[in-house]
Amino acid sequence: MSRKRRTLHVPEPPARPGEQPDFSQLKLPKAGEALKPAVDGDAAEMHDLAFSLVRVLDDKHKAVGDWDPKLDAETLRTGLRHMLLLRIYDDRMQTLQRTGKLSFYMKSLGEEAVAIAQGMALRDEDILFPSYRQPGLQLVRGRDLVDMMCHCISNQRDNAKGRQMPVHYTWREGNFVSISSPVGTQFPQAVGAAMAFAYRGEENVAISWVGDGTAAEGDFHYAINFAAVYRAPVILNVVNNQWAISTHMNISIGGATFAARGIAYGLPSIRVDGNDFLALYAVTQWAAERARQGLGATFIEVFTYRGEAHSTSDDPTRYRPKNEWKSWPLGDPIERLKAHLKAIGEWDNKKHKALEKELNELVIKSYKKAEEFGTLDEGPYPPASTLFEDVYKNELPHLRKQRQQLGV
Amino acid sequence: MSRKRRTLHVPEPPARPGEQPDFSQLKLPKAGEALKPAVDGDAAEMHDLAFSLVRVLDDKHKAVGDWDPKLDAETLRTGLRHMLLLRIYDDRMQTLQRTGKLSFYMKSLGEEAVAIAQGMALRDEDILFPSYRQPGLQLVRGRDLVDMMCHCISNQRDNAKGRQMPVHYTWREGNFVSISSPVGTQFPQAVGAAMAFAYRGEENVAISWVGDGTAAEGDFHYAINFAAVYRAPVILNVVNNQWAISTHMNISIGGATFAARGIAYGLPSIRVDGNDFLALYAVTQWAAERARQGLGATFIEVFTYRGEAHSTSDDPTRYRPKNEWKSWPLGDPIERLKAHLKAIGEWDNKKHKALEKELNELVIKSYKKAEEFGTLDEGPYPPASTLFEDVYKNELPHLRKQRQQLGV
Amino acid sequence: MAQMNIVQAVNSALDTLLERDENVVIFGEDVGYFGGVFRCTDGLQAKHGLHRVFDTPLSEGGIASIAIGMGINGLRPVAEIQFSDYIFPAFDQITNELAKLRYRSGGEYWAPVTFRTPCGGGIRGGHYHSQSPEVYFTHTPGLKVVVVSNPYDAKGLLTTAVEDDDPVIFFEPKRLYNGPFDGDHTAAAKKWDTHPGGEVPEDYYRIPLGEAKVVAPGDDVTLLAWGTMVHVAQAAAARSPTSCEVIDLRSLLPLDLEAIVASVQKTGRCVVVHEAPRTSGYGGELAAQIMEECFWQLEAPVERVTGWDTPYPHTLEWEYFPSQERVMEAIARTMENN
Amino acid sequence: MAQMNIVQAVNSALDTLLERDENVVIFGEDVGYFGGVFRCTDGLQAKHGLHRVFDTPLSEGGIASIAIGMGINGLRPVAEIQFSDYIFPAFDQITNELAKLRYRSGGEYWAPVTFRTPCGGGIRGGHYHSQSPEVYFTHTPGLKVVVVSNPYDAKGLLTTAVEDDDPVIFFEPKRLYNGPFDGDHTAAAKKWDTHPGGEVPEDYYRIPLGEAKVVAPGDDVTLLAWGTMVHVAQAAAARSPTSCEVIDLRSLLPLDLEAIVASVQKTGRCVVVHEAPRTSGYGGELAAQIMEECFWQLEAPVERVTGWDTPYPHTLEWEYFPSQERVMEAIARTMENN
Ligand SMILES: Cc1ncc(C[n+]2csc(CCOP(=O)(O)OP(=O)(O)O)c2C)c(N)n1
Ligand SMILES: Cc1ncc(C[n+]2csc(CCOP(=O)(O)OP(=O)(O)O)c2C)c(N)n1
Ligand SMILES: [Mg+2]
Ligand SMILES: [Mg+2]
Repeated sequence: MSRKRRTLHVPEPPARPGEQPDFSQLKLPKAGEALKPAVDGDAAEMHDLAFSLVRVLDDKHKAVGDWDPKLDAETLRTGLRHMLLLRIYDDRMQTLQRTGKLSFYMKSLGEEAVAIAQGMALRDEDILFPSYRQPGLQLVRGRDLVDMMCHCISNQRDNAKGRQMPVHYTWREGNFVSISSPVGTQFPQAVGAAMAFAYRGEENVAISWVGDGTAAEGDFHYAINFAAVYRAPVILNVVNNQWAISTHMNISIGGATFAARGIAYGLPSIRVDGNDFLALYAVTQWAAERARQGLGATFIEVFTYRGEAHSTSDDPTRYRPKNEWKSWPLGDPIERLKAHLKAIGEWDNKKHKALEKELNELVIKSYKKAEEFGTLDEGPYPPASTLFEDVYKNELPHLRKQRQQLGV
Repeated sequence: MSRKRRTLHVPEPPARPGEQPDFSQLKLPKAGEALKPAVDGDAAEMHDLAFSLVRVLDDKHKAVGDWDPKLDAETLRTGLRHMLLLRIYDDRMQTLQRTGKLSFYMKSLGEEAVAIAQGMALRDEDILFPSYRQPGLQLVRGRDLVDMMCHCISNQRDNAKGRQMPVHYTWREGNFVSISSPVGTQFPQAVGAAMAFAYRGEENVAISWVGDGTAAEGDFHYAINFAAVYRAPVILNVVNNQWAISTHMNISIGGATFAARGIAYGLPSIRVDGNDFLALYAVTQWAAERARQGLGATFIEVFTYRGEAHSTSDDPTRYRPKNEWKSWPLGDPIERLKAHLKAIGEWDNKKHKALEKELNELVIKSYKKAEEFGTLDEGPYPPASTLFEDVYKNELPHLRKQRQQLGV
Repeated sequence: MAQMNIVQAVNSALDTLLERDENVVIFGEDVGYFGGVFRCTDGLQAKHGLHRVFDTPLSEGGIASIAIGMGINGLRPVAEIQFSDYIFPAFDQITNELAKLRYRSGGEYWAPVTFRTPCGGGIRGGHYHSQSPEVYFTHTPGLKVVVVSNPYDAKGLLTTAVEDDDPVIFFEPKRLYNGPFDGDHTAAAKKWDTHPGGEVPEDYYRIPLGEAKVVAPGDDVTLLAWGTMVHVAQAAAARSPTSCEVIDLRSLLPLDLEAIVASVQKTGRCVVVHEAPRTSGYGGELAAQIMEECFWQLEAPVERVTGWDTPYPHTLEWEYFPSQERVMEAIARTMENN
Repeated sequence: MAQMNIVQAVNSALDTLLERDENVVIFGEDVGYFGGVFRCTDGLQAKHGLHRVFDTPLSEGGIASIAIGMGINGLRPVAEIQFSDYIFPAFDQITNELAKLRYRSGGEYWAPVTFRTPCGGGIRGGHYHSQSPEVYFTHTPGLKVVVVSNPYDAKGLLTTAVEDDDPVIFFEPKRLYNGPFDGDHTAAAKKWDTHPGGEVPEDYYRIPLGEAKVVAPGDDVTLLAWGTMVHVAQAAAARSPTSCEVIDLRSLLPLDLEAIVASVQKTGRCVVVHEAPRTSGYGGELAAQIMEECFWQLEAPVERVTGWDTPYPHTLEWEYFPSQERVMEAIARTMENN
């Protein structure tokens, strides 16, 4: 391995446009292989979990191993429904963005299980600090699609009052904290929220997500360090979808795994197959239970692949092979859960088709309804006077003056 | 270990004023126990080194094990001399501070080996990004004490032109980069400097130090992450002296060791006895050699104890047991190296006394000389016009105007 | 009523707030067991418990972000930034997150966080223990900004700041902690017991944000100042042959524009004094607003006496620190235009 | 000469700099293989090599700090901050380190770093893709601050900025990348080929920092602007019945005070236009300096047309964005005082 250096080393991804996708370096443990420690196990004894990969669904679509959460079919079907709805919703919104109905959009394609499985493993009182890539949490908690759409098309019913770009949802009723664009800032905030639960002696947990790219921000370090020091009841997830816009994870990670970063702070640190609904559910449930018992934070690397462009502002064929997602060995979370449900005799193609149809109609109907409250181009928008609201709890004199200057 | 939480967990140190010092939780491996990997070894195979402790000097003051750097007696005596000089210099300056000759001072007591041994294991072309706790590096590289003192007493010959508080040395000739008070900022800067070496294909290394407290800053994370990604020829040290002003390391670290943080980024990560001159020298030499061979960064936790107050602004008896340092099992780096030199028949008490006397005189003589260039209270100071120099390379018009307004 | 210095007044405010509201939590570097490097939280951990007053890792960004998360989740955090020079690692969390949270969420979320932080120079702290970064925060919509100048105000304003549901950056000029300081560093140090602001009620009271205080009435020139500079301005006013009205702004945002305008319309002249560098300091904003509001009454341009546009020096501190003499010269200059 | 937009002009400047000086290195998020989210570094990695133009981890603080270290060790780094809204995680490294390095080391150390960063709104970017944080940096001694308004200036100023041994924060208004924009969002988008600034030499050239440019001569009111607002001001001036002199400041620090004073002494009236929030924006500083320098010539208070003191909205962007109409009203107001 010794070699004289000649100039700066800059890592590159395994393949670029025009080349064949290459996942040959990937080591994928078999489903069921990773051991499941007791919820109150000693973090120092679990290091393996940070270098392995928790998987429950095997090649034959069966649930295997200690991590199988043994969910009933109803729960699994609900998960499938949410994931499917998310995908259909995403497709529709992205299409609408292309026709100018939204100023911007971002999909969860290929990562639907993250928000859905993890969200389902939690309680409604648990507080969510998502990134822009987990809108699916709202579906789990039953948010009305019309409200989500009204935000995305920036009309007068946008509960964020038109202050942010689409997909920057906020939903207090659902304990879904306002998303902000600066990546990573929510991660240590979640730790603070968790500390507040602990302070009051409540059993709830806080949970947050950042991307593989975002793990390089200082906020990442603050979160994991403070979480460890105060044993905050928080679940900290790095969703490693291998890309940060055009930047491959090889530029984000010097070596080891993202999960290994949790070890460094003495946290239980688990690497999990992010396209395996059951594995994600199980790991999250384990972490939540640990937190509720007062045993502190868990760090999770969710290993997945970003199936779509970063956002509608971006063209991934400029920086990665076109068919990379198709070559991705961990597959499609929806297909995998569907196959599992079929394998256990709880689902079939006909039901699936019917569900797709139902959800498609729901999305279309919801969108029609949403447009009744206004559109991006035509309005009605929130009234201009709202521009000056919510800067402070009460309007300050200089803002009153400015509002009057605008004549509203 | 399961327990229902009642309120927020806040870690505490093992002992507070009025209590007995308590190091019973400390696990100290024996000298010679830690294995020494090949310089080009695989970082993933060295995780043990982050949880162990590299020690060379054993209880009988002999150098043992693979990490023994096998230094000749002359080098060891030079090390002893530098450490002793640093301590005498520190004592003198602190005393002078008490009499108002300096506005502020900070000692290295108990940590002298860090700057001296690590500094000696490097080459003069290697660039240093120290914290305020490694002034000893200047002694290794032969800086004139008078110059150091002129900075500390803020007179007209202060090469920093009176811009900073004492102990914020800068010394370009010695490749010693200007120290700044915001802690940790130098850590990732060192990585940038190392990248510049790599860029030009030079063999030099950059090295930086932060404290245990400082490891919580975002800069810490930037440094270690960028160092890993670009395989920068840098040595990143956390000097864990267990205290950050009044804050015990239990508040800084959630679990594991500081060294474990390097593992998380795929770096060779070594925990070393910071009061063992030989161990420190060996580990630094190993890391420097690795960097020179183009194999990238090494992360080192230097485990030691801050023997004195944080600075002259602080009274440690308010937050830790008075005799904690005396109970510290890894002892005093000067005593240990001295004992070793005696054990190998290269030193005796008479020589030591003589050396002490010589260095005392040197410090006193240097101080007299320094005062000739001015004192804190009486000046002469740098002329008032220097206030406006070095803000930019050339004076900008608005600064010219302000200078004229001051009439200088 | 008791005699207090600013350290004690801050401590008393925090003690009272901890008593009255169980959602108040206090944290920061060295604020717990030790009671803070300036001793402002001395004794509070012992009295109120480890979970209410605690030490944090050395990470201003971490401190700011957990404060926000706690604020979102129902607590009322009071975080200390050990020196205001060290607030910058938290700048993103403060300006992009804390300041904008209520707005961006359409009013759904907010975080009632107060940052206390010692600011300013005059203590031979050099480069990194002397800065006055207040103007950065006044340019960030969503934040309120307070700078105190005496113990009475410190307690009253801090109480209001903590109870405010908007985030407040609360500056405590460290040169004033133990006594008033009028810029004359050759004089013996004074204590607060010689100053009316040193009388502080032991009980709970509030001073509203956004109300400036006329600390010395006068007719010919208005002096605007905050923090340490209030004392420098007062001393300069006392020595000056001109009749000066000295106003302590106390809160920079919200700004008591009415009080300023009333005074300048009367005097027709104004000198703003601040320690921060001149360019884009808050003095520029005040000068602009005064011109806007009092253009026809102004007899001379608004003068600014400020720190120079250099980093804060150590040895030459008194050449940097805005002196009584410089204020007097500025007063005289405004009078020349007669 | 070639036709270029700002993206191409920036690219051309960087290309030329890479050719001429082997110490120039370029890095940032997505700037390497992909060529930047705004494509400003397109093709440069392929042409100059992986080690000279490269991607970084997503960490503005990391980017800033390695840039400083490289600068200390002999390189001339040009770092991109993907949006100026995201410069705040690097704020400490920029204000406490980069800006103060030369000063604190008595001139021994410095770091010739340039930060390029897209700023401003008008692209429906909402809260966090529209900010104009330039004033923060003008308040930080040790930094130079440039905001460009057209391709020709962009290349010439960027070249000078990178070759400058002082650190420069270089703002590129993203709304101008592909064409001039005068604030009328209902009009069809224009290209740079209709604008004289779209003519750009392919070779190396420099424009000195600190020289403002009169982009439209006039007699009765001086309009000061930078970045996108230069175009808004010009359009307003063209529509206004008043004869306006429009000045593009180009560099905010160093500031071309002479040019400003010369113009305002002539016109006696001034309107400053900027996109950033009003309070403590750079407009306040300019107003203060103009009052100081031109008090006796001013016929009306300096007017400020700015973004409101709120975060930058998404849906109501055009109610926020300083419009031609608001500029014209301000011009008219200054003329009322006659
Ligand atoms: C502080 C900050 N810097 C830069 C950006 C621009 N940006 C938005 S998303 C993104 C990439 C994020 O990648 P990752 O964290 O992997 O999340 P993913 O998009 O893959 O879910 C970047 C650079 C930002 N939003 N915030
Ligand atoms: C950014 C920043 N925050 C706070 C401080 C104040 N401060 C100076 S030293 C120190 C403690 C540092 O402790 P550690 O990192 O363990 O280093 P040690 O002093 O033990 O060598 C603190 C909090 C600072 N200088 N910079
Ligand atoms: Mg990603
Ligand atoms: Mg320490």
